[in-house]
Amino acid sequence: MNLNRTFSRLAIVFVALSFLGITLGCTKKNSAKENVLNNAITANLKGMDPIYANDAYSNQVISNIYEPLFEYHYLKRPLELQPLVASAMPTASKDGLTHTIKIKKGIKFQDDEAFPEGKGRDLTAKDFIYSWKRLADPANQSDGFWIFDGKIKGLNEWREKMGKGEASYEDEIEGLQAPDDETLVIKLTKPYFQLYYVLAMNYSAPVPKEAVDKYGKEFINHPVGTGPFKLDSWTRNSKVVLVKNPTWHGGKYPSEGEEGDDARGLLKDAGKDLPFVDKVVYSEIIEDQPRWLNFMKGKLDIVIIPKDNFDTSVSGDKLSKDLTDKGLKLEINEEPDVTYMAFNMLDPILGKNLELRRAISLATDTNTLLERFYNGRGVNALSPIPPGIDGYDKDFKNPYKEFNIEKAKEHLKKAGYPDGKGLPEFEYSTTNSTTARQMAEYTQQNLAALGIKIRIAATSWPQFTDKLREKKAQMWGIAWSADYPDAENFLQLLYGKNVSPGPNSANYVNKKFDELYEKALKLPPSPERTVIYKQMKEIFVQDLPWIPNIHRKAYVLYHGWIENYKRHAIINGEAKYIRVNLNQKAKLAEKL
Amino acid sequence: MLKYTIRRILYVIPILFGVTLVCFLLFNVAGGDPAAQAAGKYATVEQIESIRAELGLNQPIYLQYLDYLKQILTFDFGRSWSTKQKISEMFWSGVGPSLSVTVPGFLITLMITIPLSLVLGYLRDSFIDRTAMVVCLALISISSLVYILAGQYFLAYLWGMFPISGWDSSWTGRWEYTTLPILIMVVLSLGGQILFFRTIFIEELSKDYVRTARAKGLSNKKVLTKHILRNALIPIITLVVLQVPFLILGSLLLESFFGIPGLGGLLVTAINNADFPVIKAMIVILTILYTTFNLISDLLYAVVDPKVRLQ
Amino acid sequence: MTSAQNTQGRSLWADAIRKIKKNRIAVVSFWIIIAYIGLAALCAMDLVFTSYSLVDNTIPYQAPSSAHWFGTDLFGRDVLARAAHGTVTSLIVGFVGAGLSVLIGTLLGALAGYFGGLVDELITWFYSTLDNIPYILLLVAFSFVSGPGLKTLCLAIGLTSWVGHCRLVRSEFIKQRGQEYVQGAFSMGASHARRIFVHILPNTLHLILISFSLGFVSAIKSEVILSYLGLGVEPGTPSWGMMISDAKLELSRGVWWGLAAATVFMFFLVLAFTLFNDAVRDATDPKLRDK
Amino acid sequence: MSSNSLIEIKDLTVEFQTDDGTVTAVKKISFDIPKGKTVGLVGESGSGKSVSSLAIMGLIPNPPGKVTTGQILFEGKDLLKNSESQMRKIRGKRISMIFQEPMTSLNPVFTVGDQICESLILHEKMSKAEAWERAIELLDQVGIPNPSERIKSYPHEMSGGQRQRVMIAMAISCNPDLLIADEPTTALDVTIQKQILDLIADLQKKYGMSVLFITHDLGVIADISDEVVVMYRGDIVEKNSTEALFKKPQHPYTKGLLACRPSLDEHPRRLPVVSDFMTPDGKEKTPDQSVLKAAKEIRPISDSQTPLLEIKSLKKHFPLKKGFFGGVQSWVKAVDDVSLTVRKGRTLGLVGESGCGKTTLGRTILRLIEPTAGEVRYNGVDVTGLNKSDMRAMRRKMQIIFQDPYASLNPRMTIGAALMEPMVIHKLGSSKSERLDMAAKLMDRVGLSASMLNRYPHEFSGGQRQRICIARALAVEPEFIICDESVSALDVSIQAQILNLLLELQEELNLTYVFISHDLAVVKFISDEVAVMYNGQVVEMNTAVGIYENPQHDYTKKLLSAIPKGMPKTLLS
Repeated sequence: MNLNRTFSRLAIVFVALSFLGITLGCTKKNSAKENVLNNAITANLKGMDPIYANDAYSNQVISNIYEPLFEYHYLKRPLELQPLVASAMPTASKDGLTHTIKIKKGIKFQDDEAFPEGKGRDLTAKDFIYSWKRLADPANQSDGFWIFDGKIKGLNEWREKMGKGEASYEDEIEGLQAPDDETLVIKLTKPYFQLYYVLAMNYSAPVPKEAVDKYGKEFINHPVGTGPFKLDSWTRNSKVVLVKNPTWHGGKYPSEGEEGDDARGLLKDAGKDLPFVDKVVYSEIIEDQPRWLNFMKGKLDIVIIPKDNFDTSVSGDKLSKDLTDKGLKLEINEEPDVTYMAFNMLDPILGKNLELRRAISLATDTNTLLERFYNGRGVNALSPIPPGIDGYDKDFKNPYKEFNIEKAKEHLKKAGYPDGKGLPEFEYSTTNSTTARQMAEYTQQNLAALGIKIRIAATSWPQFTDKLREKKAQMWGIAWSADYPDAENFLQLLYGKNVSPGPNSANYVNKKFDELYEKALKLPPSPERTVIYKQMKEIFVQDLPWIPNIHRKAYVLYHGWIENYKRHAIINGEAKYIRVNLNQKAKLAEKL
Repeated sequence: MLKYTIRRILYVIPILFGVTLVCFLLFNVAGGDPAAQAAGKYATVEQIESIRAELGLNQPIYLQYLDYLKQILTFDFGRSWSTKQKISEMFWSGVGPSLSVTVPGFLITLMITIPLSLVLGYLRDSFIDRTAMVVCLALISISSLVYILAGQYFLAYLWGMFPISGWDSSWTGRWEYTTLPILIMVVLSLGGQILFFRTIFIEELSKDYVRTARAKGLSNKKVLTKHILRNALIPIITLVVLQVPFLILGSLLLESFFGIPGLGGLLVTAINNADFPVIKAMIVILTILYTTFNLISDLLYAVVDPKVRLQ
Repeated sequence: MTSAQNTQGRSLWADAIRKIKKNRIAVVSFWIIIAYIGLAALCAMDLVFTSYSLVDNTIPYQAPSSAHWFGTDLFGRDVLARAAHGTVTSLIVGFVGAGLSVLIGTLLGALAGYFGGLVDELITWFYSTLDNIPYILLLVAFSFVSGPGLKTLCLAIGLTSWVGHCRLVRSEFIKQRGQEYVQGAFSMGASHARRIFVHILPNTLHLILISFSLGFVSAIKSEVILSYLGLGVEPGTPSWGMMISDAKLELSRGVWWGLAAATVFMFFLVLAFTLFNDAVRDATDPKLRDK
Repeated sequence: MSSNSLIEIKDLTVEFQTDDGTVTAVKKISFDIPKGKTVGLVGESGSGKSVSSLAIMGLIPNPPGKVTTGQILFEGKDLLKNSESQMRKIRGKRISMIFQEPMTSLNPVFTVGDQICESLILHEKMSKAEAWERAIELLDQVGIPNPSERIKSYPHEMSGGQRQRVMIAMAISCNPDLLIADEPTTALDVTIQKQILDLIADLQKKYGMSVLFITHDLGVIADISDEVVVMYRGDIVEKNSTEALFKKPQHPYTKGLLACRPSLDEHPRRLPVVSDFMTPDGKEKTPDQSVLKAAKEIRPISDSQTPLLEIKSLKKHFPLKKGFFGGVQSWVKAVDDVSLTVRKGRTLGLVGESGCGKTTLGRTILRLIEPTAGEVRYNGVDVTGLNKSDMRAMRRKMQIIFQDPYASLNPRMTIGAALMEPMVIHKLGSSKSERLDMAAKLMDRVGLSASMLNRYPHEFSGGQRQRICIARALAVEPEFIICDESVSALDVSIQAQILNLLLELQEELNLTYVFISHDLAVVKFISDEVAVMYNGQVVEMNTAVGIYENPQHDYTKKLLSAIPKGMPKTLLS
């Protein structure tokens, strides 16, 4: 028996194999000729079922395959809805409770084995009803049901019955009717002006029953949509490859946009048929360094500049010369989101002592926070409503949103805890990512200057949300990104009827605020509603259930060969608009 | 030998019982309410209740344990809370990539460390040995991040010797992407293994049979490569076998930085998402594998060690 | 009194200490360890490196300079001071974590090895079970379930890493149990407790000490791994694990000094422990002594 | 210099670096090994005999050891000047060696065949197949039955004696000029020892090689050596032809060594010891002949005497294999239906080879091991039925002294603590100082200084430790002591001292002994009655003289014939 010899032989075989691999790998060079868009997502793709599209990464991929009724205009700002699968924007009854939507003719599902002879059939209104029932079906455990929860007549009742096994998909639902194949009628329980927005979310995208029946739970890996691209392959935790869908109903590049879009060359392709690329690749790259390096090598076309590579690439909103020489372009966009520190208003000290919260707010140095953690990429948030959304007001004043330690100390005194004396140690909850942890430390330092001690409890995201749901947290840091461009999406986080386990984790209850919220719900976007939003913001500032921190900005870098790129904070289906200039790519790639 | 084998295999049964029990208790009893965890962020009380029913959490605890055993036996661990994917498939798709890095890396490391530590053991307490020990300790003290980041930046990005990251599922294509991670893995595991093997060799060097072999007139080289190596291989092989289950787990950092879609990344993602069914399944699978390899290690021990072989 | 006091004997420990004293490397290692303990004590009392929590937002990520030998971190805190204070965390984790595991391991190992029979079978089953769960997974699972923080970290390490000690103590007890001096004590009518604590335990203590110091090193390393997975000590507490884990983001912006400081501090402690351990092993090895 | 010398050692000095400074193991020694002759190198442990032999082989571990002066001339060429590669051509080929520990000296993972072939292939340039053939021949020559099968065995599949035979086969495989045998029989039973000695003698004649035979026991080499070199503390104190040396030893140490071995033919009252012939500083001393020559009085043995201990049908069976479900499949009958009677104030000798069950019997009597069946009656009380506290009280009366003086004292306890421990347990003495006084007296009684009470066991020699063990056994003032191979691990010169001590104590304190040993000569010297154990059973029992003069059982006869005569054959006739 000679084991060492066996070992060495085995190892030699492996070494030989790996060299073989290298030589083979080298012969298979990426051809620059291929009309492909190389994108990266920063987390692993979970799956491709629209009812589970609860994270940005899945949405980014799914948006190319599935299409909801509406979409946002690619270029116009502020954001504007336009029909996608619908043939036109819906018509609403006077009371705002009945909405009729016409669906474009001739839209076909992508070809799939689930259909007879593998040919995708036409999309009908019934598909929407089926898909939304599927979203509501408790067995599917989708966390997207909130978009219809309590809004559509009969849907919640059906959902409850389904839970008890007393209903089926055959059942009629009063609020969801399809009088014919092209018409969809939605009846609401109460006015819901955000309906059109949620009908632009992937949660509401139609899926074919045939495919769901055929694949069952595995439907998650067999997407069948109506979109411009379809799934070619997915190497789990590595990359997704999408190819042009030959049976797509088509679309044209927009011919108008925001001011200045023309000058930026964003209208060159106006009126041309979409999409421009044959293939879209989403590489799943979690770590910043490989994503950045791959981008710098031209293996990725578009990247959000990682926090820690920011200093070397951008100064004062300008790209470094080194990067402009390489033909790189920078796009800066204000994101509709807010980061904030929340208090549990049920907490006997934090929740009941307004002066204490004011003191904390005054002791928070937002500018340094912005500098340190966002490289200055953002604006100081004064209220929950971010820029770009109706209700945002540049000149809004939040008197407690200044960094003034002296004032803070005064308030702390008023609160009954001069220099923090008499205060217990608070627990500050956060998630255990490095950045979240460091931000918590930052808060800890800010409060320490005031004499307030906090202990940081860093847990995983689900454990963190559990704590919020169970009302066990005292104070915490969190962020909210818009699901749709309506202030309601932010204000609902403070609505008294939404307390935990609902989205109002701060458990903030203010009668006046709630009344205003309910009033605003009944109003379409209008100056009147904006006034109400303003009043709500005032109440918010008076009560300070949160300390809003920052509205972030996205700094996106893309290569010179990418045309028509414009950052859009809410939609992710931009791939169909983007053109890859292959001549340019061949030239620029040499410089990398 | 046959009897020994059968006995040893039967001995695995109580161990497996214990192992599954520990995993079960850890997650189902001590780990909080799985239903609430599974329900997600917009969950209502009814939703959580329905999940409880679906997960069988309303049953008495022993029935839950039996269910859990059934899951293991059928290799059907249900679906991930976070991705809704089938856990068994998540697992299988990660095994290949992980092994593609760790197996070659492991073997190459062994080829380097065994002879090297044999020589160091022979030169015990000499200047070379001391220096090598300090170097090895330094090697293992430096965070693996340094090797990974530096390797990726210099070898792959600046000098373009390897792709920066990525994966190709074809058997021939993958080596292009795995070569650098393999290289780094070798460097990473070198220090610890040399220190470890060196101790084993030193132990053997003090045995009486070494004196006998030298009294026969054998050269030092022959004594080392034949007599000592062959004896030291017994503990080494058995220990090496115990490493094999960890090869399947892959290397977390290497995988996430080089885009290798292996199990290391899967486990870490699951931990970050508190994806209990995945963590539970991974631990149980790994543990069963580990138990199996423990068994194999013992049986192999019996094969390579004549003393055990014939009992 | 008799003349008994006249000749003072030299115990095995005294003998071992004398041997270690002659080993220059061991002496240096020993003093390094003492220095670390001293440093930790001084840090814990806030007598030295008091600037560890001093935030200066005007100087984040400063490269090493004469004012800050290892530069500053994200919050402009002195990295050297933080690394020094990290010693406290590491030593607590090392001593409490490894101490707890040695305690459990020794107790169970002694019971199993000494009494044998059913007690042994039960304990062996229990530790084989734990041993069959890969350590790092067990540790992760345990700290995951028990939550973060220094206390639970020590507890998790202690409760998951005792198997090695237990196995060692058990086999040593089995060996010693049959030794003639234990049989001799038995024949004199010595009770179980006396045989265990007066006779066998002192004779396994050197092995337990070595085992403890290996456990110490591995506990420190476990802290680093757990920190990396976000299961480490409470944020804000200076710890090498946190510093190393932070380096993942820092390195790509060229900030290497945080990692360097933590690595250097850890390296010398681990090195000193390893070398000292080797010396203790040699000095107490009965094989080397009776020859 | 005689021309027929194979090896001439001149002024050899070997030093070792230890923690306590430089220790000179061998001091300027010189001796020759003639061609074709056997030289016995005799001395107690630590006398430097093994170091000398390792120096010849060039195997002194360096560091810490070093040859500082002298020459080792092998056929006129100085081995010490040889390079390592030149030495390798000599080792195994011209000079080969067998070691004391047959259990560990063979490589456990190679078959014995492989290991024998190794030398043949290396030195004789044989092919693997040729070497294999030759190895089978060699195994045949060293008396391994069925060699063509056994050659495939691994060392652990063989008994100690067989392993030593394999070692010998290995050593003679290349027809060496010199065979160094370093205590090759010390770890073996008497009967096996005899066979190995005969084998070495036969092979020496057959191959005409020289043999350097190292031992602590002069008796062992009397038969086989031509010349004897006696070493004492690193010096050679005497060298002479075997016959001359035995006939007329010159040096007092040699005289002591020759005299101290118990002989089967004489019945001395006490054994002579080295100190009878030599003062501690190495000067000659005239022994007190009246003490030396005093004959042992044969104490009467009769059934009417009250038996102190009666053993009736005692059995101890160990389970051998556990079945799959915990069932026991077979038993080892270590003690199988033994009945014995020990009379008060007398010594019962228990003799047998290793594995015969004598040690188990001893421990079962004391209930250190619980018996499977049977009775042990002590003063009429059945010990096996006693409860815990009664048993503890009983332990005061029954004590045991073990074989290994190194293992039988707790290394972490001072001698004082060890001696006082039984007093504490049995609540003897009212205070610590009283106990300390008692301990000091005990030390004095066993011939050690009370000033050593604060020392630790490792600071004592083997003989001293055995004295301490005796003192500890006496601490509780027992009536009955089991001596379990209590002198087997000691050099013969020390052995005699301990045996004398035991006898003195017996007389003085009216102790009753059960003396367990594999050495019939020792047993015969100390015992009144002797029981021979074989395979767990007592096969023969008689008075000490009776057993020797009229052995009944075949096994007893075999044992008797295996005992070295302790005299060269030429002198015996």
